[in-house]
Amino acid sequence: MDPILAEIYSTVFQAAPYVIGAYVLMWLVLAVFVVISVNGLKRTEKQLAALEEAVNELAGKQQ
Amino acid sequence: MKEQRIGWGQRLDKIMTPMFIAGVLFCVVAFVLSFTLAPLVLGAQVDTPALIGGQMVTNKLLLSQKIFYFHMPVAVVSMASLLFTAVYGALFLRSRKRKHDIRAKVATEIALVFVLMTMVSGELWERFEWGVWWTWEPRLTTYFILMLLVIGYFILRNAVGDPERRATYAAVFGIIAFIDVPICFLITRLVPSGVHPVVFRTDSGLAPNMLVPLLIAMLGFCCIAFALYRYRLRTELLLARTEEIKEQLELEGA
Amino acid sequence: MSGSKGVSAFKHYRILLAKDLRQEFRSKEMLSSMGIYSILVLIVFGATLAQTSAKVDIVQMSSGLIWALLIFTSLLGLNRSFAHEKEDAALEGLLLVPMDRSVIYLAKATANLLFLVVVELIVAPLFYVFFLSGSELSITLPLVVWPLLAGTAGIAGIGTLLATIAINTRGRDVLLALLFIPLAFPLLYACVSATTVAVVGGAAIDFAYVPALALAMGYDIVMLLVSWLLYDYVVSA
Amino acid sequence: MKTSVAKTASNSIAADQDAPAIFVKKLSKAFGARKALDNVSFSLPRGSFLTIFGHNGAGKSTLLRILATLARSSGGNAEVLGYNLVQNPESLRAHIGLISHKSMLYLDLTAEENLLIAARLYGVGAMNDGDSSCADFARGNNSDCAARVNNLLSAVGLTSRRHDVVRGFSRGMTQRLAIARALIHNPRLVLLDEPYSGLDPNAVVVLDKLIAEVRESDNKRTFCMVSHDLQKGLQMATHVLILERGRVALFGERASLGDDNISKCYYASLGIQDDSAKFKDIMARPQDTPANLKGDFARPKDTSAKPKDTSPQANLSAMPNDTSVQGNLSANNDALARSTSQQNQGKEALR
Repeated sequence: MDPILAEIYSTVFQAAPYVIGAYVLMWLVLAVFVVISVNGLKRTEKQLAALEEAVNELAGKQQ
Repeated sequence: MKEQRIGWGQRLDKIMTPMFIAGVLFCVVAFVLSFTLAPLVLGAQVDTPALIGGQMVTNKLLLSQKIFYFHMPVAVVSMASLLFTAVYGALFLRSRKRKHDIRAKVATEIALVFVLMTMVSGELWERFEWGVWWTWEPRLTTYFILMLLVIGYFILRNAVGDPERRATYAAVFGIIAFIDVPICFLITRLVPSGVHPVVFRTDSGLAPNMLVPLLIAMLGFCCIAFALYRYRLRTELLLARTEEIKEQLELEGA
Repeated sequence: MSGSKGVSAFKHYRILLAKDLRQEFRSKEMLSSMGIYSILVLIVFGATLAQTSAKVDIVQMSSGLIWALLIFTSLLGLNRSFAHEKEDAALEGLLLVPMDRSVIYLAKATANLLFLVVVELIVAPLFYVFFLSGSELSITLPLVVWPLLAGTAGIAGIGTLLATIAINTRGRDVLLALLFIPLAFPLLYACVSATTVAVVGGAAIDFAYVPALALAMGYDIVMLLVSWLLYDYVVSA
Repeated sequence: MKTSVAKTASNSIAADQDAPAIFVKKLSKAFGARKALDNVSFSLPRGSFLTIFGHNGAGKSTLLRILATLARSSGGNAEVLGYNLVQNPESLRAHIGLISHKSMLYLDLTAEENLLIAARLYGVGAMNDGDSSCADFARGNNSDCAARVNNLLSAVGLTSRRHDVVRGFSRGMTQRLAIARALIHNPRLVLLDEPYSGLDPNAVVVLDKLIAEVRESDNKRTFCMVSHDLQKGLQMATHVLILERGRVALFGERASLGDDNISKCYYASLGIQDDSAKFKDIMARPQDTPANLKGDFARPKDTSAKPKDTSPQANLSAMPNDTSVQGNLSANNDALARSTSQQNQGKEALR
């Protein structure tokens, strides 16, 4: 790596961790949000199932 | 709260997951292009030029600028979702319908996620550019204020008990926050604060081959944002529906 | 904007403003609490700045300090401003009157503005005596009045609306501060810049003072207009 | 003290004279899950005294606040004193007086100041004799306001305490001053939101006398009172409205309904003498261990694996999107409503 090239690319190596860090963190934030919303939907569906049972129970009792 | 728009709602839900995948793909393409197609931005002058790949290179090449290709689209998307918050807030104030309030809340959630992404990328970029963890530089302060406003929005929502009052306060605060952001954007630039030279980034004039990855990334993040919005919205509407049933079941004494 | 039977909105405004002033004059609750609080803050500033070596240029920092003091004092005052209305639901009594409800906003904002100005009249000289008596100040010092006024108007304007929201929520004063400071940040940013230029003087006075002041006033106009339009929804919620 | 509340010389013309005082049609108030009011309809002639009963959360206060233009209805419409409640509530406010257990007074101001401010806000002087408007503050010739204020102060017996700050008043005196404030602009419709709550016995007597007096003073004035106390509520009522879970359980003239019928429906709506087996059964077994009790309320845990039937309830768990979900569930709700309307669970009484 002759000195001129080294100088031209000098900032590249120092910047590399920050660039990688930036991209990784960004995707991380997105991934966390996706996970939270998926869990949210699952929890809602669980409640829905519980309600469905209640409805069946009542419907059963009526007939 | 019956949902009248039968057709429209279903169609949007159907295209939700493909939209998300398309968005991610676009971002990956943009990521690759930003490293291959777009040249490294020229940094400081180098005393002896060198021949690299058939081109005379006279400046240091800056890698840190690569963050820009994701930082800018994410920031724009966060502004857009805050716009949705304000629009749905205004709609709620006029119609008093709960569905507008739910949409405003979900739009603000998306805004929060994208503001966090903007802050993260902006922060690391600043860290390398200025070498310090925080500077009162106009762009960074504006996003920080935007983040505080969005967090304040959610804390306000949790602090109010009565659902209608909560919706009204959230709508009003959403509108004011949306108006405050451009003002903050403007004032932090135009006020000639002696301590900090106002740096106008040269990134506005982009070479075409730098523009391509930027636009693709923008498109990608818009798709992702929309897909997440629909997903969260469906969950919230479902949740509202289950509460309604619970209320009725309880009333009927089940 | 006509109230019932010839009672014009301006009259409603005057009646409500007179009511606020009379209440404050009698109970002196807001003025005393804000006045004492700001003097305490001055003492804290004193403690923090006393040990600094001569190197610290107090003149440059003075406007920043005074604005910090003003922001937190006004937060305290804004929290109290709706205490009278909240007590025994007096606000609902006002909502029953056949008048345009944003008049309540204008009256309360003006009252808050007047109280803040009174506190500033007490605190500014004290601040000068405590910190700036030693150093020489530029002749443009009196120009400080305009940014102070513009800033206080903005604080009173946006603060009154947020106080109306915060009074009906749990954790009121924390919430008011949390909502108020990010919203008032641009105003603070512009006012501090204008005040610093006025205090320090020098060449910056001609190119920096007017734009900063103009921006602060622009902020006031926009925010007061928006708050005035949205107030009916907030107070009737 | 027998000075009657000032009769107004020129009766301010409401929209039109013979329209019913309150005409409510399918009024509803719902935000998301909670249905505070569910298409309430009734019509109240002028000069009558309506008392509204109902269990906690039946929507009594919500209805009153909507009539007082303090809250907004989400459906249906209402005409009060000829004014449409939804289109122009503002002009209606000039003819409404609200007395609630909260006095709506400024505690740091004196009795007289409170009334003067109210009088000026309502433009009382202007209303009485048209020309000299309730004088502008600066000129200070608020003679007609002052006259009206003095008159009211003597009517409620607070003349001696007119210069005292309201904070020092007893609950009864504050309530009387609140009534004076509510009547300052001689409203055509007086709304009372549980005025007796928190009053000591002699204050109650004074309040009764005052309300009776106000009723005599103008037989065209309409009253609407929300009350928990059946006996006190019925005492002056000409009409009765009983709300149950936001719906009208009973409405009509007291004379035609008959007091015993009203009280039966009143207690039924409260769900106290409820004879449903389950409710009695639980109360009858005090010595039960909590675990056992919990069993009754908790959902049966070990539900056997359900065969995948295709009855309407089943596709609840199918992948719902926001629209089809409403379709199926509303079908079930009607089923629920039909099945349990007669079986009146005493859940509320337990709460």
